[in-house]
Amino acid sequence: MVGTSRYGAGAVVVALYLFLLAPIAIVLPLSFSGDSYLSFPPASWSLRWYVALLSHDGLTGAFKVSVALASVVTALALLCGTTAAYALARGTFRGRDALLALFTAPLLLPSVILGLALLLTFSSWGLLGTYPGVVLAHLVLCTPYVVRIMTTALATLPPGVEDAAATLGAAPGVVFRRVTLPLLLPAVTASAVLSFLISFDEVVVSLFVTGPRLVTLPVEIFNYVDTRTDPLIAAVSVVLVAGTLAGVVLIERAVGLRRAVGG
Amino acid sequence: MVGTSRYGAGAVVVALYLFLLAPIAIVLPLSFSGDSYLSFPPASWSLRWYVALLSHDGLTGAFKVSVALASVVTALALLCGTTAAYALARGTFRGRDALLALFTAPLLLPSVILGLALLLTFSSWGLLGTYPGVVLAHLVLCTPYVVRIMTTALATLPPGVEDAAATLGAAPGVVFRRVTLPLLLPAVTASAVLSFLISFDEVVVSLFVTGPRLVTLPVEIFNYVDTRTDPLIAAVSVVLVAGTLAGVVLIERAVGLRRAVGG
Amino acid sequence: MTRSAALTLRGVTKHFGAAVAVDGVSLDVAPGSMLGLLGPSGCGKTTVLRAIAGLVPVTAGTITVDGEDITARPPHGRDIGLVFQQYALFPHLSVAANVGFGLEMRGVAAAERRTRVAEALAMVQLSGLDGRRPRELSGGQQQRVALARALVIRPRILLLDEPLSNLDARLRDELRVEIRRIQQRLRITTVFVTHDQAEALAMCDVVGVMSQGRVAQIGPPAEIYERPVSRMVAEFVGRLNTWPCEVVAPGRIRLDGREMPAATDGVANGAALATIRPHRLLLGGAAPAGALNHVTGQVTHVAYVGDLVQYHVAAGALQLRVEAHAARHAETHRVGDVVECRWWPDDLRVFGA
Amino acid sequence: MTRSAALTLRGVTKHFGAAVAVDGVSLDVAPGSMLGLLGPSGCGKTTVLRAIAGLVPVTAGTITVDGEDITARPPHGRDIGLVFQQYALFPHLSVAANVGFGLEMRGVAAAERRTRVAEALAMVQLSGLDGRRPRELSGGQQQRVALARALVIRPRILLLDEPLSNLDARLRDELRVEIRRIQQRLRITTVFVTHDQAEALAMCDVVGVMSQGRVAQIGPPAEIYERPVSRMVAEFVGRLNTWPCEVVAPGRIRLDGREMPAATDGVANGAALATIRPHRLLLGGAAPAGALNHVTGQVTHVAYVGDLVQYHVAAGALQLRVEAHAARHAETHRVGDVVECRWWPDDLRVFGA
Repeated sequence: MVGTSRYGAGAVVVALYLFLLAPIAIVLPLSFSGDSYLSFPPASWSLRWYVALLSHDGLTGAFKVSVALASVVTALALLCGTTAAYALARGTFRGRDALLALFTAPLLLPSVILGLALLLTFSSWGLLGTYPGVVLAHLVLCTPYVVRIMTTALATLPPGVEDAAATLGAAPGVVFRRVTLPLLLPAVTASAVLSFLISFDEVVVSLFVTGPRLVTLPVEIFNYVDTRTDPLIAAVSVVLVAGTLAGVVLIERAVGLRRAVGG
Repeated sequence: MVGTSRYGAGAVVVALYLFLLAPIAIVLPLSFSGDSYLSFPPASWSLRWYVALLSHDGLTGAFKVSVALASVVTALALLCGTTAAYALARGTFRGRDALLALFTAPLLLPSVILGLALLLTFSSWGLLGTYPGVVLAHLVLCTPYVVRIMTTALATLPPGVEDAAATLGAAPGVVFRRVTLPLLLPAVTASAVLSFLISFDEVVVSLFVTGPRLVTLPVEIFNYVDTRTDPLIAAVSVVLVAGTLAGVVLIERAVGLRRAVGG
Repeated sequence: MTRSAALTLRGVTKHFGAAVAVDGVSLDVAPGSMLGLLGPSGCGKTTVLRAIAGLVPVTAGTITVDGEDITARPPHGRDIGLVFQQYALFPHLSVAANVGFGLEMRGVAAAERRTRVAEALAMVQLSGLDGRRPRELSGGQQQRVALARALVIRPRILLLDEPLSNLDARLRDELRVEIRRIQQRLRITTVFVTHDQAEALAMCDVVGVMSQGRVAQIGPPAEIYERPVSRMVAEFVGRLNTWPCEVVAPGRIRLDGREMPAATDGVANGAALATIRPHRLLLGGAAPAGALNHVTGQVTHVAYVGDLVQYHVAAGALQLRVEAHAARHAETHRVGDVVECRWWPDDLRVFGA
Repeated sequence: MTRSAALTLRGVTKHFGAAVAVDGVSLDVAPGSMLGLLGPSGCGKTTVLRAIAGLVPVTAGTITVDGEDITARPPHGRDIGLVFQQYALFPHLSVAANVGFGLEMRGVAAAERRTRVAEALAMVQLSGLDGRRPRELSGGQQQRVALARALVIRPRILLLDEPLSNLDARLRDELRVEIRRIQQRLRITTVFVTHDQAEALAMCDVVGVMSQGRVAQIGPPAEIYERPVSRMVAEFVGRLNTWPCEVVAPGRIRLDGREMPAATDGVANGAALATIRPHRLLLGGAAPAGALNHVTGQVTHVAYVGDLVQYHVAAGALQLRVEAHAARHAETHRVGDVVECRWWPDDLRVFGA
């Protein structure tokens, strides 16, 4: 209520968060270390670990695997998720609300449970350890986000614009192409970025479904860290953080961060 | 636009989602299997795998470790997150919006990055492989959710009620205790449940920070699955899903699922 | 510029599940005239409008324009202009592209399109704003663009769905006059939906008052206001005193123990409700001499509203709400004054209780 | 029941960062009277109210109640009742607990609390609803509870922050009268903030019109309406015709080429604006004979609004908006009629351009 207590609380918050977020700030200097081992602050500075990263076949190969997987998953998630969201937003069929709840359910299911469930199912379907199996597993993780963002976007379309286009002589297909789709574009972008990031980062479910056979970037990083800890890892972190930030900025531009993350 | 195409889209959605969510539905019958190995549908039915689960020392021990960890983390996350949210919602200090963005940032950071960053930092702070280190790592994951839910709850308090209480003669402390807190209670419940679930389910960051030394339930499940796959795993899944569902129902009752997950 | 078309609805009915939104509405709108559909929210007026536009498929009934049955046509084949309460402009298109959208759909060549868009924008006094985005315009300007967009296609029928209710009072007054002028100049058959009785009475040639999915009364504004067929209509179109009374004979009632003449129009003998508008009650010197009903009472509340003074008068068991024009030399009364209140017998309209 | 206190503001100023929300407002509210603060949104009226309640610390100036300086007191030590636009009831408490909250804070014993809560609820005609939750009540009922909650503590000052603007027209009319009755019965010093000029004029003893953080004019309703000090005040409190004119001598102007008398009150010779309210323009037979100004023009637009007929009349270069009371036997004019329009010279008020 009173100004001073507010500033007090503000200070507490700043301190608290500097502490919690310090790890990320420490990674950047570490990645430019010229040392052969981890030490903070580094004794010398260089770009050697970035160079080492580029020439590390395991990591660059795993990076390509992850990008390919995330791209396929994102394309499929957009297709399924947007169709579903459109049907949910425009439909008036029975059980619409139940379906929407079902759609958002995987968002709350712990990934260990999803992993277990998929492991058990896929073992009977013969999908275990296959590429389609991994794609399907990632799809279960990513599609709910697409559905959620697109449902929100459809619900917050300016009221009446589609009806207005229809009364002005636009057939349903034309309405979708000329009015609905352009207005949904930011949400489509946000969905795609988020979907890509989630798939790219996924570890737990992948491990359940394929074991360590499909070496995605997170798995390879795991393997690397398991054997040694050097500034190369800091360089990997910085590259990933930069990529993620670029994605976040894209989402922010497209729909606003808070709407995408929720809240 | 036309009724029939709506129903068509609806059917597509139902089919699509039955397919995506089928895994979870398959786990339940599997867990009541009487067989010694995974087969669907099971040849016979029994509760033997639930009995086996209860007498499996590794899993029950890991369960206790996870519950203890999640409880500590939840208590601390509530404390930090609520304080921060209150300061953010009521404060008018500079950099308020930047801080809020900072708070929600970990929500979007891939867990591999967080894991790496924490690994690097903790190694210089000597927190690597320690219990406080794991707690701190989980705190970084859980607190943003608490901040988000509480910030939203504070922002959506009925307008004027706190002012009304003040004009009626309530001092600031009394206003908080008699008006603000009771109205925030649902959000506090939701934050606690969500925080608990996230900590309970966390694998990646824990593995980075402690390696497999701290055997939480997900780690133990991992180890189990690595050696064999039998209906015991289905029983574990059902127990976890039931627990999660109970939590979700609590959140739903408290603040509504959609607000908690976002969207 | 536009052809004046006749719009006819016959038994139009719309069910949403078990709920009946519109229940057998029949209407005729003469070519070039403006019909106001007036009613409280939920009365079905907007559903009727959307049914005419083809945005809501009807459960039963027919809609014809110039004798042609359009009931089964999709909205994009109806040639009907619709202006929405929330403007519904395309936010990703410029003002010119918004207005030109309907022409583009009709395959009008770019050059002619430009001319006609410019004409339409001139008509709504927005020349020069072609390149703006809708979000750069004020609410009033956005609604003008929406009007231009609906009119530029020279629709057979113009539908207005509470087009003024998102605007502030001053702008509403202004746009009200402007819409009516444009409508009269183009002689375009128009249906105007509103919940604001002043708007409907002021703008429309014919007003239909709707209630619970049905048309309660339809007629010229003065008829609706002066000779409402029910207490609901009377209350909805203006302020009203309502007192219990007893009809003792056709044209005679007993009110607060006294017999007096009143307009009973077919109400059977027995308990009934007598109603009169506050401004038809004349206080003291303001009342002309003559064979008027009258009561004597005491002023209990006075409110000065600029061009109007509102009194509450207690006369026996009756509570009277009286409104007097705050004319320049009118005497004003104060709380506690004893006043005589008169009225013309046929201003006292009686409805069945 | 309540003690009537005097409220005084002296040079109250509030800055939000660089923005000046309230700029040196001085006011006196006599014990037991009701002051209306009227103004467009953003004029600072709500900030003044919140400053009086202590919810907004002032940048400069003093606020005194009965001579006692309360400027530095926190809101819970001011003994001032506040009723909010959005009701602001405690959703987790029953109606009785809401109303009793202030008494509880004052340590009133449970038994007395019960009696006083029951009294307060009876006063706002909500007896019997004690056990309900706020969400189970209608908007009007919620606002009555809020009023009871503010009054039950017998505050020295009652503040009302647009208490009626979330209610529909009918309810607003009703509650307006009721609030005024209660205020007069309790003789409680009251400040009523509103953007609705009819509300302020009808309810308050004194009206202050605010603009851009300052009080533009303060006085009894009739004075504000009949003798506004500026065009802004004149336009804000009612409809207005505004024409450019030239002041040729004190009390004489040239309007559309003709010289005529007008109320120029100190406006210097030269270009100015002549204003007159639409209902002070008298058409044809409605105008009494006498030394009136007059112009002859043609009716261009007629709108019937039930108890009122609005005309637009074009007379030379002048556009006249005329409002005539739709009296029972008044003649009505049609578009195209040539009419004579008269007015009393001192109804034509002139402001500097």
